[in-house]
Parts: sequence; C-alpha cells; structure tokens
Amino acid sequence: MATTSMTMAKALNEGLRRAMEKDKKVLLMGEDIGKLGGVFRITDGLQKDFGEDRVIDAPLAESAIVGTAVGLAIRGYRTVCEIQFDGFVYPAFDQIVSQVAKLRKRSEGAYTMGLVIRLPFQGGIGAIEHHSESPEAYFAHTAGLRVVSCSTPNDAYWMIQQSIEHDDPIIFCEPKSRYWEKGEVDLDNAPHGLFDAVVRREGNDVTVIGYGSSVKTILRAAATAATEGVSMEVIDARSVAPLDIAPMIKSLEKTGHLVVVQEAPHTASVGSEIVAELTERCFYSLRAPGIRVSGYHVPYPPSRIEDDYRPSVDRILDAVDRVMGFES
Amino acid sequence: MATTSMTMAKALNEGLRRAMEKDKKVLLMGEDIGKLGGVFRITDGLQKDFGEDRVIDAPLAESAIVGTAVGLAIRGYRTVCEIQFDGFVYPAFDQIVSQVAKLRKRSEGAYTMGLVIRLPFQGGIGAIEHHSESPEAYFAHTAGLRVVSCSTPNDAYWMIQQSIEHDDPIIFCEPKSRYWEKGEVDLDNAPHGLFDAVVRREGNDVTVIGYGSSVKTILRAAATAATEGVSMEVIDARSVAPLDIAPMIKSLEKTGHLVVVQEAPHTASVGSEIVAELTERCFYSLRAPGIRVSGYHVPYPPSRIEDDYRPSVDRILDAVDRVMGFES
Amino acid sequence: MIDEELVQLLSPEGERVSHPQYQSSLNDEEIFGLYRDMVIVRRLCNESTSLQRQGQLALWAPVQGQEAAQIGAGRALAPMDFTFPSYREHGVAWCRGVPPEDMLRVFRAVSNGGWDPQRYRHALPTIVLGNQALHAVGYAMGVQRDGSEEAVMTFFGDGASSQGDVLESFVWAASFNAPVVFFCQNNQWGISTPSTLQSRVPLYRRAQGFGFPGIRVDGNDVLAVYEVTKRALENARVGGGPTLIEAFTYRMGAHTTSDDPTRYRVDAEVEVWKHRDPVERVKALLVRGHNLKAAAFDQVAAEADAMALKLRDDVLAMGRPDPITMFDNAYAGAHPLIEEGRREMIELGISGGAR
Amino acid sequence: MIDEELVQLLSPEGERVSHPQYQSSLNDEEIFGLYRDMVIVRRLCNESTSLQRQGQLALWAPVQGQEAAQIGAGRALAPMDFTFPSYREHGVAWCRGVPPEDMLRVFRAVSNGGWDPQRYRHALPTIVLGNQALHAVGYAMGVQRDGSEEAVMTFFGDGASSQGDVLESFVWAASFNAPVVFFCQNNQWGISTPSTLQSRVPLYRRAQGFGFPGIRVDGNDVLAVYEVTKRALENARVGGGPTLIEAFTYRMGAHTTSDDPTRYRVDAEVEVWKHRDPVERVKALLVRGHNLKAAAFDQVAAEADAMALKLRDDVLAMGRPDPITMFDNAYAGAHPLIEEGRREMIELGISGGAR
Ligand SMILES: Cc1ncc(C[n+]2csc(CCOP(=O)(O)OP(=O)(O)O)c2C)c(N)n1
Ligand SMILES: Cc1ncc(C[n+]2csc(CCOP(=O)(O)OP(=O)(O)O)c2C)c(N)n1
Ligand SMILES: [Mg+2]
Ligand SMILES: [Mg+2]
Repeated sequence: MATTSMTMAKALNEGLRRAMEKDKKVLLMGEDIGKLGGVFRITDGLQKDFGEDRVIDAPLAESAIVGTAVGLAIRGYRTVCEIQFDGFVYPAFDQIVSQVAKLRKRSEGAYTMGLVIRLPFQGGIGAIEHHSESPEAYFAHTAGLRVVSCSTPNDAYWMIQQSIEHDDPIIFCEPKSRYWEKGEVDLDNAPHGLFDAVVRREGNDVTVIGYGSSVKTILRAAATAATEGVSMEVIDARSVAPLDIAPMIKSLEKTGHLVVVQEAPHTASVGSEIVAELTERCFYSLRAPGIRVSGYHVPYPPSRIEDDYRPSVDRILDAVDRVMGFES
Repeated sequence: MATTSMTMAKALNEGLRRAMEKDKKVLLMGEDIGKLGGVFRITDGLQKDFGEDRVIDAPLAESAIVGTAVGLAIRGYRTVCEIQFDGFVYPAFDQIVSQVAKLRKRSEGAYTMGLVIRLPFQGGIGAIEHHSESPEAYFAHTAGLRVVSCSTPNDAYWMIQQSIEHDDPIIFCEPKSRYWEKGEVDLDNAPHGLFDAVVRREGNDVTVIGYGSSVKTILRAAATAATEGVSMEVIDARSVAPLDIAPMIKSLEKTGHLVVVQEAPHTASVGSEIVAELTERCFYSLRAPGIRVSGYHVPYPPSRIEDDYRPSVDRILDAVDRVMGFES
Repeated sequence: MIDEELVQLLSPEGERVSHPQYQSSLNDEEIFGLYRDMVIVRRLCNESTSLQRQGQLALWAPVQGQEAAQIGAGRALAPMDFTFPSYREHGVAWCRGVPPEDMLRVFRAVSNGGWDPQRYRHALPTIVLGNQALHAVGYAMGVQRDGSEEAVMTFFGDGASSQGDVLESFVWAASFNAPVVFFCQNNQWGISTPSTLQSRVPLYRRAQGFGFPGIRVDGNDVLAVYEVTKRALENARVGGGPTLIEAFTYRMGAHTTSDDPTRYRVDAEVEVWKHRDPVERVKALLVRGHNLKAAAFDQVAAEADAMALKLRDDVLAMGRPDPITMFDNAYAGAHPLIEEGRREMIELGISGGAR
Repeated sequence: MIDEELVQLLSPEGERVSHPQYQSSLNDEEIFGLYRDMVIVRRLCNESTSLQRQGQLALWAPVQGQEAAQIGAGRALAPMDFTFPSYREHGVAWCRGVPPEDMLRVFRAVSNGGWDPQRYRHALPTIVLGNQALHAVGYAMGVQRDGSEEAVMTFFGDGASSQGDVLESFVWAASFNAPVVFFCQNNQWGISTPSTLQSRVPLYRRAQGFGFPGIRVDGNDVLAVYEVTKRALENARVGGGPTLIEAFTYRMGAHTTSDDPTRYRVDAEVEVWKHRDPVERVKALLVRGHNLKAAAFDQVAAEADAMALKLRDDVLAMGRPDPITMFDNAYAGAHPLIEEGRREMIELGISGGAR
C-alpha cells in the first residue's frame, strides 16, 4: 500500500481531478472556483487543466448553482457544486429539497440526480457569521438525499470520488477547520465504502460517535480519558444519513454507554437521531441514556468565543463522566 | 365560560381579526390572502375590513414575503406571513434561517423579530405534490425560532393571537386537514400558555405524544386501545420547539412507555428529539425504548396512497403494542 | 389590437394581419393541424374538468384560453429540443407526444410525475413556481457542452415571473448565452393575483435589462406564437442566446378546479376575452380564408371525442397504486430506511410486497 | 469618461464636467466636508488593514477606491432616512454616525453586529448576499404605512445583483412603489468574479425592465454620486418610487484580507483605476478650483490620524466576551434551552455567569 502525505484540501483537489479524468461528464461549478481555485483552493489548478467549460465560475446565486446542476443532471452530466460556505447553502434550499431530493422519485428513475453538493461546514476557523454553520441535520431529515462527511485526507480523497460516482444526490460536508491538516492518502485502494461508519479507536467503556471535525476532538478526548483509566471507543459516522448503524450497535453492546458529538445545536439533530435510533435498538445494552454534546441553541457566536460553543475536549470528557457515572 | 362552536379555519380567521383590532401594527401578508381570502379562506373578509395596506396581497415570491416582513419588523410592524402551502416555504428558508432567526441576537435586542409565519402543514387532504409536507423539524432545529402547532379550534384561536403578541419569531404550523372540523372556542379566556404541552387524554400504560393533525389520530387510537384494555395517555406537544418537557416527564414516570407520532420522516426529526430528550431525562422510568411512528423516508407519495404514508390508527396501535410488549 | 407592442398575425376575427418582422410560414394543411391540436387539447381539458367534477380526479388545472399559446409554442419545437413546463402545459405536452392519460396521472393522484421525460424530451410538471427555469438553463448549458444544435424551452406564468429562480435563470442564461427560450404565458392572473402586481410594465421588457431580447406576442393567435417561437428557438440553436417570449393570453377558467374566480374577477373581463378565443379565430380563418368545409371540422370534433372517450376509460382504469411503490426509486442505491419501510409495510399487511 | 451613460460632474483630473441633468449644489465648505469624510474613511480602512495584519482583527473588508461612492451616497441621506448596508459600507456607516470602533466589532470577532441599528438608522452588516435588499423594501413599506416622508436606501455589490433576493426586491419595490433607493456599487469584482459575469449589459439598465429608473454614476466622483443619490432619495420621499443607482467604481484592494487578487486580476487594471482615485480628484478640485491651502489638508490628515489612534486603542481594548453572553438576546422570551446552556456553562466553569 503506497501512501502519500497530503492535506485534506489537497486530497479533495486530487480526488476531484481523478474523478474528472475518469469521467468527462463530471463538471465543477461554484463561486470563485476557477482562477482563484475557490476560497479554500480546493479546486486549485483544475480550471487551467480542464477548461472553463468543465470548471464553471458561477454568477453569485446559489439557487441557480444547484438549479442548473439539476438541469445538467437531466442532460447526463454530473456536477459537483461548491457552496462557498455552509451559511450560503440556504438560498439553494428550495432546489435541494423540492427538486434534487425528489426528482428521481418523481420521474420513477428516468432522471439520475447524480450531483454532489460540497459544503465546507462546521466552525473553528475564527470566521465571521454565516461561515461556521453545521446544517447537516436539514439534509439528513430530507428523504431523497444522502449526507456524508470526511474527517481525514484519505477519506476525503476517496469519499469525494465515491460520491461523484454514486447515482444519488449527496451533500458532501467538509470540515473546513481540518483542510490544512495532513494525513496519509492511499492512492490505490479505497479504505471503506462511502456509507460505512468506521471505528477510529477501540475501547471498552463508552462509545463516542461523531463526524467531520469532531472526530479529531473526540480522539483527543479519548487520549486524555485513557490516562484517567476510561477506555473510549470512537466511531466516525462518515455517513451522516443514512447512518451505518451496525458498527454502532456492536460497539454499544460492548460498552453500554453512548455519547454523540456534533457542532450543530441538539434539537432535532443528527445527534438526536443517533441517540433515538440506538436507544431503540440497544435498549437493554444501554447502562445509561445516550448523551449529546452539541453546539448551544443560539446563533453561532462571534468566533472569539466559538471554542466555548463547539464541543470541546472538556465538554466531551464531562459528558463521558456523566454517562459513566449515571448508574451511581 | 361562554363558548362558540366553529371550525379551525374560522377560529384562525377570528383570532387574526382580534389581533388586528387590538394592535394597528399587525399586518397580514401572503399570496391570494386579499379578495380570495387565501386558498383556505383563513383571511376571508379581512382585507375588506382592514384595507389593502394591512392585508397585503403579495407578488408570488416567498423569500420576498419573509424578507419584507423582516424589514417591516425593523420598522415596528408585526407581520403575519401566510405561506400558501408547506412545500412553498423553502424559497424563504434563507431569510428565515439567516435573518429571521438571527437578527435579534445580531442586534443584541435592538430588533424585535415579532413576526409569525403561518404554515398550513401535514397531509391528508388528497392534494398533489408539495402540498402535504411536514417541515417543522427544519425550523425546530434552528436556534432563534420557535415552532408551535394547534390541533383544535380553541387552540387555533388563542395560539395565533399569543404568537402575534410574542416578541420572538414563530413558525405557526396549521394542520390543514383539520381546518374544517368544528370545536368549541372560548372567546374570553386562553386555555393554556402558548408554549405549554397539554394532556388531551389521561391514561396509565403508555404515553403517546404528537401535535397538529396527529393528535386526533392518536385520540382515535386511544379509544380503540381502551377497548382492548390498554390505557393511553395522549399529550399534544403544541409547542414543537422548544418542547414543554415537564408534563411529558410526568406522564412517562407514570406509564414507562413512550410512542411519538409525526407525519415527517423520522431521521433527525422532532420525534427523534422527543425520544432522545425523554430518554435522557426518564431513563429509569422507561420500561421500553421510545418508538417513533413517522412518515416514511421517501418523498411524500401521490395522495391516493398517502394514508399508508401518514401514521394511521393502525400503525399507532402497532407501535403501542410493540412498546408494551417490549419487556416480554 | 390589444397593445401596440404585440406581435399579431391573425385578428380576433380571423383575418390576417401584417407585421413588419413576422409573417406566417404555414400552409393550409399546417394551419389546420394547429387547429386540430387546439381542438383536441380543449377537449382534453373539458373532459378532465368533468372527470374532476365526477370525483375521478383530485384536481385539474384548466388550459382553456391558452391553447394557441401552447400549441403555437409546442409545434414550433424541433424533435430534439427539450422542454421544461410548469403544471398547466397540457397543450405543450400534447405536442411533445405525451399520452393524455399520462398527463392525468398527477391529477388522479396516482403519481407525482406521469411519463418518461427523457423519452418525450418533455420534463415533468414543476409545481414549485419557477424551479424549472433554472433546470432549463442548466440543461441548455449541457447542450452547449455537447456542441449540439438543440434548443431548450421553459414555460412559466406571469405570477412565477416574480420568483427569484426565474430571475436568476435570466442572469444565468445571459451570462452563458444559453440556448434557452423563456416562454411566459401571461394569462393575466396568478390564482387571484392580477399580473399587474407582478410587473407594472409589460413583462417581456424585463429581458432587456438582463441583456437579451424580450418580445410580446398575442398568445391567442396561434400563427403569431408559432412564428415568434420558431425564430427564437432557431436563434438559440445557432448560438444566438436566450429570448423571453411573453404570450399575452387569458386564463378563461378557474386557476384549478379548487379555485373560485368569482371572488376576485368580474365577468365582464372574461366576456372581453371570449371574443379573442384562440380556437374560434383559426376556425374563422379556415372557413373564410381557406374555404374549409364543415366535414373537416366535424372530423376533428370526432377525433377529439374519441380521444376523450379513451382518456376517460384510461383514467377510470387507473387504480390505487400498491402503497409499497412509494419506496421505489426514492433512491438509486440501497438504503436501510427504504428496506425498513418496505418490511414494515409488509408486516403490517398494508402491502403484499409486490413491486 | 469611462462610459457615455455615466453621470460625471468631476473629471479624474479634478475638473468640473457639465451634465445636462445634474449639477453640483454644494458650496466649497460642503465639498471640503466630503473630502474630509473620504480621507477619514480611507484612514480608517488602512488602520483596520494593519490591525488585521497585526493579528488584532480576524478579517477586514477594505473600502479603498469606493470612498466617493459611499460618502457621496451617505451624505445625501437625510437624518430620518434608513439604510441597509452589506458588509463593506464603512463609509456609509461613518456618515450615519456609527463610531468606527463599533464597525470593527464584527471584524474583531467579538460581535455579530456591533452597534444599535435603530439609534443610527443604519442596519447591521448583512453578509448573506442580497438579503438586505428585501429588508429595505419591507422597511420602506412600513414608511408608506406610517405616511412618513422618509427614504430607505440599500447597498449591494455587482456580485449580489445576481441573487434572487435582490431581484425579487426589484419586483416588490416596483409593485408597491416603495420609497427605496437601490445603491449598487459596481466595483468590477465579486471576489474573483468579474462584474461582466453577472451582467453582459450595464447593470443599471436592469431596473428599467422592472419598471423603475436606473442610472449609472461615476462612483469615483463624489459630487456626482451626491447629486444623483440626493435626487433619487427626494423622489422616493415624495412618492416617486424606487431608483437603482449603479455607482461605477473599483475595489482597489483585496476582497478581504483573506483574499489574494493577484490570482485573478492584472496589475495594469489596478493602475488604470489609480488614475481615477476618488480622493485625489476632490483634492485637485479643492487645490486648483478653490485655492485651498495646504494647512487645511494637513488638518484633515491630523484629524484622521487622531481617529486612527483612538480606533486602535479602542480595538485593542476589546477583550474576549464572556462566553455566556452568547445566550443573551438569542430569544426575547424565556427559553428552556437557553437556561440549560447558561447553567451548563457555569457548571463547567467556562463562565462565572456574569451577564
Ligand atoms: C413557490 C410556490 N409558491 C406558491 C405556489 C402556489 N401557487 C400555485 S399556482 C400559483 C399561481 C401561479 O400563477 P402563474 O405563474 O401566473 O401561473 P398560472 O397558474 O396563471 O398558469 C400559486 C401561487 C407554488 N406552486 N409555488
Ligand atoms: C449568499 C452568499 N453567497 C456567497 C457569499 C460569499 N461572498 C462574500 S462576498 C462575495 C462577493 C460579493 O461581491 P459583490 O456583491 O460584488 O460585493 P463586493 O464584495 O465587491 O463589495 C461572495 C461570493 C455570501 N456572502 N453570501
Ligand atoms: Mg398566470
Ligand atoms: Mg463587487
């Protein structure tokens, strides 16, 4: 297994490049993705190499980016839409919910909505408002969509390719705070299926589930917990919707304790879903109720205090303590 | 207590009328709400009596309906926006999530976002696509908003007035399939606070929670269950977000069994939230995991088969059986 | 003449009108063909309305009054063109070859679509106002990338013209010089909302501000609609970019069978428009100008009756779908919640599990 | 002259230009006042850029090159008018009396707003492109209902002009004849996107298609911007309805301090625009035309320096907010999740609970 070290940003760039090389019908569309390479440089160099017809700098209108991608899908193209920041996906919400999610069904399979909506999401980069949102629950709730999130460069490289190849529309959530962290990428073999949850660290006492940028935070919490004698099993959900529930059940049957971590506020969230679903399936294995560690139920705060909004190592450890101490 | 019998549609109409009489700053805005009185006639006669300046027929653009209501709120008006059908709220999603929900915080209280977005929601009227959606989870998840739903004419009459008076923005979900059912309305005294959950039927064996059109369906199920010796306690959540959790806890401590009913699909839904939250708070009272009875995870089907998509009496009873039989 | 800015080739009385830029290219047979289409579509509409009244349809959106706009536009299309309708384009669907019974599946509430859009090159009805305009532009961008000489046409109403999606589609069509024709049927009403609330100047002028031509055509004059549309489509095919056509017409009936137009509009207005009837106008031309005999008209009427009869039979034969079909095609790939839903439905005895 | 359609009253060289419809109404003192505003705003901008470079701000959106557009527009406003900016209108905020340090709270990432919008009659920065245009129209509808002679002005960029919200705001403003002025600063770029991608015809023409006037003004000419804006505002106040003003200008700096314009635009273009500098132009007029002495300019410079010094001090004094403040004002009424969050934060020792 030959691996190369690269950042998640570079891995996404390479993944997009490879997908475009493989399939001429793959297009990229978004704001500032051409010469500028996107504000995060994820599409750096791609317009130069694939031309303006395949890497399309869009006028500034998100509903149009997604709406025209729908038309392109009907024509047989596979468009990867870049939404510049999470908080700017809402103007496209109608097209996503009313059309992208429903057109395959409405056409009884005549249309293939093979499009990917890339969403740099979550906070932690010290940005101003609307640049740090976690809108994944909106899409997870929507029948007809799939939602995935990568947490490592290797996953980023493979999951973006797998998403482009997949025939269902996919909301691809990229943890922007991890774009510049490096990791090993295996250029030959995909590590996992697109919709697989993965155990990132094995443990016996408590199962902690997260995705995107939270995974690393949880792993740091796990390291600390270990020094205090608590063995955390860490699961990267990867597929936010549908959930890959089997490895989660397996883990819970072992640990009996559940903590879910997310940056989104907890009401009607993916975290609520994981807790509700696992409670239903593992009721007798659970020795305490599952607990969510989430963003607070307020608009994302000014970033000087965002670290006290986002689930921190401390808050995760506190939740682990609470769930472990529940019986006593 | 002098009460009058009227339909929910009429009760809403009377509630709006009274709110407009009380406060000159109350405006109505929406598509076809003037001469036509709205497609459901909820605003029937109001333009005639209050004039075109207060009952505003809008050009056909939902983002503009909500966006201008925001501007009107900044100017000190309280606008009740009518969204013609649930499925047409999505073009306004950006204004709702990015502005309506966040402007009070952004202005640190200088702006009062006293606006109400009326949403005829849920299915059951044999309509074509986009006319039967249950989008409440999207709004419940959004910090800065409140979501309420009425299930009786009396609640409709009072809750619409309480919502208009309230200083937070409120998504007001009206179960359109119940518009034409009659009930007693007390014109003098509000039965409950706007954010109170209410026990609609007392019982000992299982707590069943729902809102909007589901409440009546659950009550019908309860009547059937009673004949089979199962005593259902039925709670109308009324406030979908935030949840009024205390009466739910109280009920669960008695029954130990929980079923939640909603028309929306179950992933990351209000049902997930109720189950997760109550599991966390009543873990040792629960004798079985909470179960959700929801719409299926597919686009709302053609209405000839909608009754097999929406939670039916049978499906609710089946869930009650499952949850009651869980221990054995 | 309704308006000086209006392209008209046939007066309400069925007399030919000359126009500096447009003249009819159609021969007698072709004009008779358009007449036939209009009669059939009107019949289809009336049959559907009565099916709805008889409880056989959940809803119907009548097209009466707009036959010339839709047939003129629909017949101007080339087979390889692709069309993106809203929910009222039964006349266009007819021209694209969509079987009438398939048009009614949505209204019988047994389907959310009804036909194979790729086969007829006619997209499914779009109910959310304006969404389809962006699909059309995207599709047209695909046509450009394929280097193909095809045009794309999308239909929307005067009401939908206020939606952000339609307006953004103008921006995009201009920016990418997309081969798309925007066909706006200004039927004067969006349910109860008069078109003057959507624009205080003639709607077709909106295009110019986005940098492409707009034109207003007498939407009750099938000859004019045909020529104006044909030229716009040809222009699009050869790289001339987008055009907005405003077909100035009238919704003779209710918005849908659920609507009650007496609440918001006066009979006198409807009366005025009766005199501009699109079908009668061509008939007058054919009778007076072309000496067409009564037999020919009778034959079309018979054909329309036969279509209606078959339509009625077909609709009545559309039974309730097996509920389990709601899970089909919701996703392309395997999905645990779909499997779970199917399983539950079978366990509850709601479906035998047939697919 | 950049363009024949452009209203200009002052040439890039600082010479007066005559125009058939507009002439400057300002006396020497007033012109000097505008000059002073522009110098101060430029200084404010430069100080903020260096504060950002020094790690004291998370971000900064420079206004350099657009001072004439913003001061001309800002000073044309009457006190009772209300303004809805996007995120770059520091010059307008200055005219509305917003203290410079308050403008920087967002950029220091200690607030999502920064000032009391009702007090200054200047709304908070709107980051989501175009949202504010609808707020402005709504506010203007409120002004109409109050029977008040006030105007509302909203600011957006060439890029934002493609957003559905801006376009819908045109529809609404026209339909309701709202007293609103749309002030579009066409600074040629939306981050890396040239304004020609948003419109292939001059942007100001878009208004006409919606039924209200559009006008293009030399955005680097403060005298012209002032007069054009003043007339549009007056027109709005007396029931004349909306106007779109396109201020043709240039973003001299980066989009924000995070941006790298060398990736997408050539130096030569920036050089051309340097010769059209809005501040130098007025200075030239004041020196040559009005014989203003060096001392007057020195005094303005000193004033700007003092403002910058104070700004720096104020910014450095802005500490990290107590995290518990995130719960303040999220809701007007009591909310269980807000209480719960506050409690958790105190229990975790993240906050002492001060508010
Ligand atoms: C986004 C959205 N909002 C509201 C509706 C409800 N609605 C259906 S048709 C209609 C009127 C549309 O008028 P117009 O565009 O003129 O088309 P017409 O019905 O006259 O053909 C409305 C408001 C909708 N379908 N979609
Ligand atoms: C809805 C939305 N999409 C994307 C962005 C990201 N964004 C911020 S500024 C900008 C460019 C805006 O250009 P323009 O409107 O010309 O204003 P300027 O920055 O030139 O003042 C973009 C794309 C945003 N803020 N909002
Ligand atoms: Mg219409
Ligand atoms: Mg710009």
